[in-house]
Amino acid sequence: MAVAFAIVRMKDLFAVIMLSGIYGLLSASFFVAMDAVDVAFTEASVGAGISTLLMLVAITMTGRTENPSRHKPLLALAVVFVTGSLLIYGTLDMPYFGLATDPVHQHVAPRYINDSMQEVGVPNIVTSVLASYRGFDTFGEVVVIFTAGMGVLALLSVVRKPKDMAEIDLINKSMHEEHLILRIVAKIMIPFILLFALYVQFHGDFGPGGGFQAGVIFAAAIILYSMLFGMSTARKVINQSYIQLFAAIGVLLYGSVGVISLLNGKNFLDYNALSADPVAGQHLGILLVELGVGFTVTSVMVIIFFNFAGRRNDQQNKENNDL
Amino acid sequence: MGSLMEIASVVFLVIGSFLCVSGGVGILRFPDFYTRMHAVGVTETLATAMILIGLMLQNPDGLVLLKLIIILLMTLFISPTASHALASAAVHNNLIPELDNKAESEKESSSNP
Amino acid sequence: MILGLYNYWIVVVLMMVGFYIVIAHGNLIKKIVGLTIFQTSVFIFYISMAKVDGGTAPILAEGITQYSNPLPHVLILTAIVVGIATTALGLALAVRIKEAYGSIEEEEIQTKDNLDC
Amino acid sequence: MLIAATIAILVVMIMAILRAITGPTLYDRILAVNMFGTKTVLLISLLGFVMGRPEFLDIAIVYALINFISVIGVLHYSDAKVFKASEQQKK
Repeated sequence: MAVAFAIVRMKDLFAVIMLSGIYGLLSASFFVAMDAVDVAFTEASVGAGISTLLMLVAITMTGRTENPSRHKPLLALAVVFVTGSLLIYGTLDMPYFGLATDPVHQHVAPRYINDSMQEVGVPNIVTSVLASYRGFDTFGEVVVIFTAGMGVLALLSVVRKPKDMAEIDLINKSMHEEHLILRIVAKIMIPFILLFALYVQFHGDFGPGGGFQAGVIFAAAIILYSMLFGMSTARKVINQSYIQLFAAIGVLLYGSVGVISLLNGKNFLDYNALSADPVAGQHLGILLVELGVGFTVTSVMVIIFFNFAGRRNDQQNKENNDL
Repeated sequence: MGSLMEIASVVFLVIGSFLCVSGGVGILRFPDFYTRMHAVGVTETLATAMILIGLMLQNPDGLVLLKLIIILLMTLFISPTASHALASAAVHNNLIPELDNKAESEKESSSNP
Repeated sequence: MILGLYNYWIVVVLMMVGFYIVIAHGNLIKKIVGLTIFQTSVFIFYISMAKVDGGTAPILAEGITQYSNPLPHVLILTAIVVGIATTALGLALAVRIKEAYGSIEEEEIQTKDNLDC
Repeated sequence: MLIAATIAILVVMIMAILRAITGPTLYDRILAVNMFGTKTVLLISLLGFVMGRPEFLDIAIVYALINFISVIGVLHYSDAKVFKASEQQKK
């Protein structure tokens, strides 16, 4: 809580972003304490890692300090207090924290908890709800992520002239002499991270994990690589057009699983249609769908990062040329 | 045998917690960045190792043990590397350690010629 | 007994902090940070509703009968990833605004707009 | 005993937050965040044991990895000119 208050007071945006990183970590540990392991997993990789990095890249482009605001924040404070007290008044009718008899726990949750083992055959209820019971929602979310990735691409993509490339390579080479230890350790770590991402992807049925988390971790490994070895090297390894293709393939994979079940005479995304045995069909369906999610999330995260970093390099080169 | 393991685990946990707290005190009380980093960097690795070993002794079976070992190895790799990177970046960006005046003048005289 | 509602109060306080940042600060990046705080408070709201006393994480295992509610977890899980994607989009917009206007302070942008008109 | 260790780690986390809030230089803050991350790894593995479901160690592994990545990333981007200029202005 205190972190949030400190964020309000700070003018220095860098400090704000560091604190928001801590805030992410803190809320993730809160999620663990609240038994939401899958959520903690996601928040760990997203809130603490990727979002901090993205904000940092953004402020290197937009400048670090914040102007003091000229008008008095009294009005804003008043609005906040009124809304806050209304909300607190509203909570007086809410059920108490942690009671098993809350209305939330009466509606569909018992069915998920009791029947998902027979119907889906996956121990991790979160995964089975995510990919099977509420598969259509998740499809929507994946499409939203895809769209956001495309939006960033449209806003920030840079058309690179081949002449600049040699110059950038030169800069990178001189810079990387300094990062020797980091690079060696990263060389050791990156394969582990990729392997672990795959483990998370395919172990999502049994423990915390799944396509979303695996995608973010995979993307984090690629981001680490591109930070330490330079953007141009990373672009040589991972061609951006392939990544865009993969983002589309992920969504298509998800959608086509749904279409196949439609063609087999069942509802959209009804995995029972995929195989003669319903449980095997569910397994196959969840596997494919998570794979699609993983593809899309990885590629969208990488696209977002590449475009931010590419934009930034571009700006820096311009500044260098100006000097 | 079981009780021996438990005692060992408790001992490791106590040592680890103590080191953690001392690192925390260090990060709050020390005067400048480099000393703080020394406090944190030294205690952190050892404290993590101690607590993880303590946990390993609590539950010595297959997968859990393996994961704990993985975490331990990773922290042993990561923590010093991060400290190193942090320190080198700080030096690189001209963050000057707060030294005594005497020591500082000596350092300057030795580095200037 | 009213203390049993403390989780909601924490959520409300956090939410209001985020809200305050969004409406009272002019800097666009700061506004985005405020939005993420707001967002996280909503996540905490859902997750704390899902908590059942004595329950454990919703991964089926032998010998455990009481689980927390898995449904909010699913909703928030996807919401986090969508949240980062939209945050990235917002940051991208901020970067473009910086390039176009040379500033990310709301008031400066407005004065520039008024000059153009 | 596990609970005592958890409380110790929580105390240390609060100390790290204080340093991150007050920290005069940028690197103090990064250091505090790094330390906070390591402590979170420990906290989560301890919590897993306290709650009797030690299979949650996966999360701790992710934390260790992501913490590394974010520290490296922060350092990488804090080399930018914008920061250097403002740090020098402070002196």
